[in-house]
Amino acid sequence: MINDKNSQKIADFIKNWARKHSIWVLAYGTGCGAIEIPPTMTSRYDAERLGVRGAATPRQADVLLITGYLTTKTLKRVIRVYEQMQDPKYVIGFGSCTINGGMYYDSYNTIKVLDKYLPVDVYINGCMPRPEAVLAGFAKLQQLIQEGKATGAQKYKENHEYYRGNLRKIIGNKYEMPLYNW
Amino acid sequence: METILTIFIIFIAGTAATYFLGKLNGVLRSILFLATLAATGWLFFTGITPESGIEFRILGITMGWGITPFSYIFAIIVMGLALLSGIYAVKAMEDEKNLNFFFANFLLTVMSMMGILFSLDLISFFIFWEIMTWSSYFMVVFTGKDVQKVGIKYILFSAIGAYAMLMAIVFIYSFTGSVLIGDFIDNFHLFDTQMQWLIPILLLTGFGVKSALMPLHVWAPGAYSNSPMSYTAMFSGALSKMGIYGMVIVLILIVQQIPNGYWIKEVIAWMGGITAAMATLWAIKQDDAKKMLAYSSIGQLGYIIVGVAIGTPLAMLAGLFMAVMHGIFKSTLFMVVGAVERQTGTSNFTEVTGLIRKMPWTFLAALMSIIALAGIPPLGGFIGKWMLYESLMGSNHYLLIIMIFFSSTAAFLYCFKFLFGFFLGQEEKEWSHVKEAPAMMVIPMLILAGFAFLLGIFPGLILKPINEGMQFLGYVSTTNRFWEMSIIFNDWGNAVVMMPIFYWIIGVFVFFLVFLTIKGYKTTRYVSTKDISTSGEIPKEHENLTFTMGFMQPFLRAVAPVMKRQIDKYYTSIGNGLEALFDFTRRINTGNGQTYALYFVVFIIILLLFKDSLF
Amino acid sequence: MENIKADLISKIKSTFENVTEKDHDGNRLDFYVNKKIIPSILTHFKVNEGFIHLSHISCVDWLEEGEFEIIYILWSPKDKIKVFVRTRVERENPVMPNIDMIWRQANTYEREMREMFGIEFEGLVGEKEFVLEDWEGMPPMRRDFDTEAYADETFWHRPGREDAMDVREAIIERSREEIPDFAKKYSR
Amino acid sequence: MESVGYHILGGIVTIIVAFTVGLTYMGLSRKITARIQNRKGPPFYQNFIDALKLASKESAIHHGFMQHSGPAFLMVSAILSVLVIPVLNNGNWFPNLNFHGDLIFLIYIMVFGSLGMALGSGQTGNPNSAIGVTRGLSQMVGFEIPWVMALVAIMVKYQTTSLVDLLEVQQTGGWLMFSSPFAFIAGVLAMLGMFRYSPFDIVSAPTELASGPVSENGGKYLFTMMSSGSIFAFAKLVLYVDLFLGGASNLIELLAKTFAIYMIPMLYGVVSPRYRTEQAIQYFWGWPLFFGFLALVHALVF
Repeated sequence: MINDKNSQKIADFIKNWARKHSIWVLAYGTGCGAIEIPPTMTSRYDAERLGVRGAATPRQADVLLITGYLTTKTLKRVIRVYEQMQDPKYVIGFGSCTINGGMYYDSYNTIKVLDKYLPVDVYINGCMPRPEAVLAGFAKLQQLIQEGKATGAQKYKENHEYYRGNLRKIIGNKYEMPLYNW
Repeated sequence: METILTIFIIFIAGTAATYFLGKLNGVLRSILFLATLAATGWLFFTGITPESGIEFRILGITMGWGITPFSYIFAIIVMGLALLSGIYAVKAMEDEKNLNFFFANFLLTVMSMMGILFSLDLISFFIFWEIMTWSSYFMVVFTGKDVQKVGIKYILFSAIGAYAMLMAIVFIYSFTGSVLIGDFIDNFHLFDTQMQWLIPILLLTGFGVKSALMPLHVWAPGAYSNSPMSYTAMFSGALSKMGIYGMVIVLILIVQQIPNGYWIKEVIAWMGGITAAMATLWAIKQDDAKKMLAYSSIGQLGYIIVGVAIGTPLAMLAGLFMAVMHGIFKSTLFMVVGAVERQTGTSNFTEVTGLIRKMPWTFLAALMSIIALAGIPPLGGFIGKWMLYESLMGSNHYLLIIMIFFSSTAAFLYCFKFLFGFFLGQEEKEWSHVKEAPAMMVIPMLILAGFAFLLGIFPGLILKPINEGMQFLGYVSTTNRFWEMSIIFNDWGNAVVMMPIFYWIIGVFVFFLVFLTIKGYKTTRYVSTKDISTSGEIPKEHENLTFTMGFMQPFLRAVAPVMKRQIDKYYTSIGNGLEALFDFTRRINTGNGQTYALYFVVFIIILLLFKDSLF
Repeated sequence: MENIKADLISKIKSTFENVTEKDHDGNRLDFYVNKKIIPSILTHFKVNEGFIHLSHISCVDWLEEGEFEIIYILWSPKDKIKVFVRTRVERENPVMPNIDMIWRQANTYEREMREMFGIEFEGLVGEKEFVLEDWEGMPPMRRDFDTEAYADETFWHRPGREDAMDVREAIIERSREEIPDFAKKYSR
Repeated sequence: MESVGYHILGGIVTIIVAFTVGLTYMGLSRKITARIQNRKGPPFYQNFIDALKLASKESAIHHGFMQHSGPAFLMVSAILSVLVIPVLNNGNWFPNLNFHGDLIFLIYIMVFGSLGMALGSGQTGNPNSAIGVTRGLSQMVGFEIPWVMALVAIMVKYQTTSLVDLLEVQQTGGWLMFSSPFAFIAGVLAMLGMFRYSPFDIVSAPTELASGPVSENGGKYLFTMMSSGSIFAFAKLVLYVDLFLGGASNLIELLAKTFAIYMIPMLYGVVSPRYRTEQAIQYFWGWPLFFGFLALVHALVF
């Protein structure tokens, strides 16, 4: 009965429904997009009505928002933070800097393509995306979660070597990342 | 009744043998030491009933030794703690020098405490009291640190107490012609009023010094923290109870007889309350575990003094129960500090962190005794606190209860500091070599912690002898009125039943522990304390992130106004004043013959002037 | 204001040799000095002339002239005058006197310049790393450092960015509107 | 045997009710906060979704046994206190432990959880956790004093320490809120600190301390903590209702009264900025202490 496919399906549906309606966002502001989060959260756009709410530490958070350009220095911390988050976890790339470097396309210390280093579930484009776009991004993420397609963490786990190798290519072996112990 | 003599003979022989034969061989010394304790302990627990006693005459003075149901309670504490801390001491002191002196002194202290409890006359009481004081003084200065500061403070205050007591004894003997305590109590109502007030105050001064009552407590923090921890376990657990023992006798049997003697009790109770509150605040401030526990001991003794000074049946039960509990958990905590210090080499919270995974059994003992100290159910500390509050409410001491409550709530702060400082926090590489303390040290701690647990569920086990002792002091039996085996009642008939609480606590705890463990068992993993969410920063090996400096700073800022003045300062200014006075008197002796001649002339003139009124 | 400026210029010129000045509108005054007298002239400004505040130390890379220009910006709260003390140092192995004993905050600026331009300051105390982490090779703010090439070599680029270059024309096609002339030169 | 089973069953029902009501109240408080800030706010059942999500988190980490068992300590404290407090006036529905709510015992069992929590978060090694714990304990010393004064005033006035006896007193003599008003005021002011809403939320200030003691807990640990928090909140509300508002004879009345009490710290918190620890302590040792003294005097004189 418990291992029955239908009951598994129902359980998955309920779990996904809960995850979809309770998105705790890690307050880790990188780049200039962090300034778009307060209007999204406060009275005017009120993301809390969708169940989106801030979480103070990675242990409690579900979603990591990369709000803009990532310097190589920050990238190490972001990856560390991502690895400290508990499954299931999602990443939202925010603004054109995370997609293709944006206006920092020729900068010597920002990465251009976020999904080489982190499994991005949803990109929100714009420079910067307005709160409406952010809400649309959250809605898209909710849709993916409900459909069971937001499997970034799974991807990261499976291709851990690939992602870590990409990181190594930038930072070299100078910076010691603790081995991620799954 | 021969048993009492046998015990003392074994003690004296054991002390001598440990001292002299102990110089030869360490193993022999330990065996002699433990054998003495074991033999006396065995004799005590099997051969002595609370009615046995002997009388004898020396130099025409009748003296007596014997044990009363009341002193039996304290004898249990002393003997039990001596046995356990003795076992602990053998291992803990392994690498020290001059050990035959230490162990002989240890035995001497135990003997003198038993002697105090066995004495039925004031002379032997005083002699044993002095032996206790001196043997503990040698222990305070045993480590050789701060002898000037700590040892002199201790011996000075002990001397003040002893002289006060001696004075009282001389008065008593000159009035009654007998030194038997029973005669003194029976004849006390015949004394004149001045003596009726003076003698109890003198005696209370003597006992107050040992039980670290507020203005007389100055010696305690230094002395407790300076002696070896295996001895402090007994020093704080048992030796300080001698003061309580004497205090109870004075307050209940003697002060009762004074008209308006009620006021002495009130003042002592308030002094106990202030002691508890202030000592707790100072304990929060300490960074050294020994100092903190020393202040904490002073505070806990404050509670006990409040209980025995109020003196209603429930308060007396509470006070004596807390005395037993304090003996148990405070000895455990001092042993824990000793174990930590032996394994790491320091007892400072700011240095040691994260020992929980290295010393799990020590942590368990510490946790249990801290829960008992904080008075959290279901451990024994709660019973004592509960009875104390109820008795204070029943006897209309409303402000005192607030004061006691304040100090026992503030005690959580240092309780947490103790556990956090040693055992929790970041696990540092510096302490990765630390291992669990040897079994001979851990087992006594765990046994004591187990007693703290047992007495929480079955307080009747120890309330029964306490009840008998109180009946000896003239109380009506409190069985089934204030306590049953695992139920305690207050003055108004409300009760707390410990058994179902215990079941629920264990049941709920185990249920949720199992829930937390089996839910997602495979995906739950252990991570090191370096893997914490520090905004993605990775702490380096040498980076110590533990929060230990200025630990309770916000609280201390809030209570700063009351902590500005230290009693030490007042004593220092008294000392300075006396010095100035002596300095002035020194100037009289100028060394000049002419001046002396002048003095003589002045003296003669004064004599001539006043000769009529003088002669 | 002008009187104060003229007074200051005459005082400085009489005290130090080889100082040229340039007067700007408003409250700004530039001095061009040799790098050797930098500590003494800055001390003089601070102690004798009331320029007690160091606003900033700036650096300009004159690649064509083979020199760095270091600019100390001082502010006198009393006279409400900004003074720019400008000096030049050769690009090869640039070494400057350290002034963080005059103003402590200079330490931060000097560390930044050391990292971003590779200018050494004599006896400068402080971590070698300032903002960058594990940076090796040419200091990135030098003008001969080709940041685009570096980025191309180090980072991935998402394909398709080249196509987006003519985004203006795509927009024109869609909206049928003329690009204003001034906008054309910004369009790539 | 039958009575034991009955007790356990009643206890479990009480716990479930407490959990549901507590979570609903927290959800409602989020909704009301949102409305006050002119937002739409999450649905009132949002906290259930959050709890479900936390429970369905797939992985969890711990730093050792104390952190692992810390939430269990919290649960013990919450459940024991909700079992000791008589939920309804006639003990038929929700039988509780057999000695009927001794107040001193309640005070101490409420602390039990804090200590377990403190140890659990201490073992994480996160400095924020330890800072949060010390602040929480310091603040506790602050609000316990007026709270105990209020309790002592009541207990002394009616010569009982049992909540059940106090409920009986209120059945005949009217609510304690009116017969000992100063104790009520002192108690309510102390309650502001007990609920740890702002201005007394420095313990778990998210932006300042990274949510303080719970900063290393996620998934099932946070779920257990959240559940115990909701049960505990319910227990505290029922305690206040029993103490001052005459208890409740049925569920509807209980909900109405507890919600009314719950509004006090919540609405006070919505419009208040945050106090520092020593400011909070000084707050509690100001007017609340004064009212506590008045309550004692009132209890002695009248």
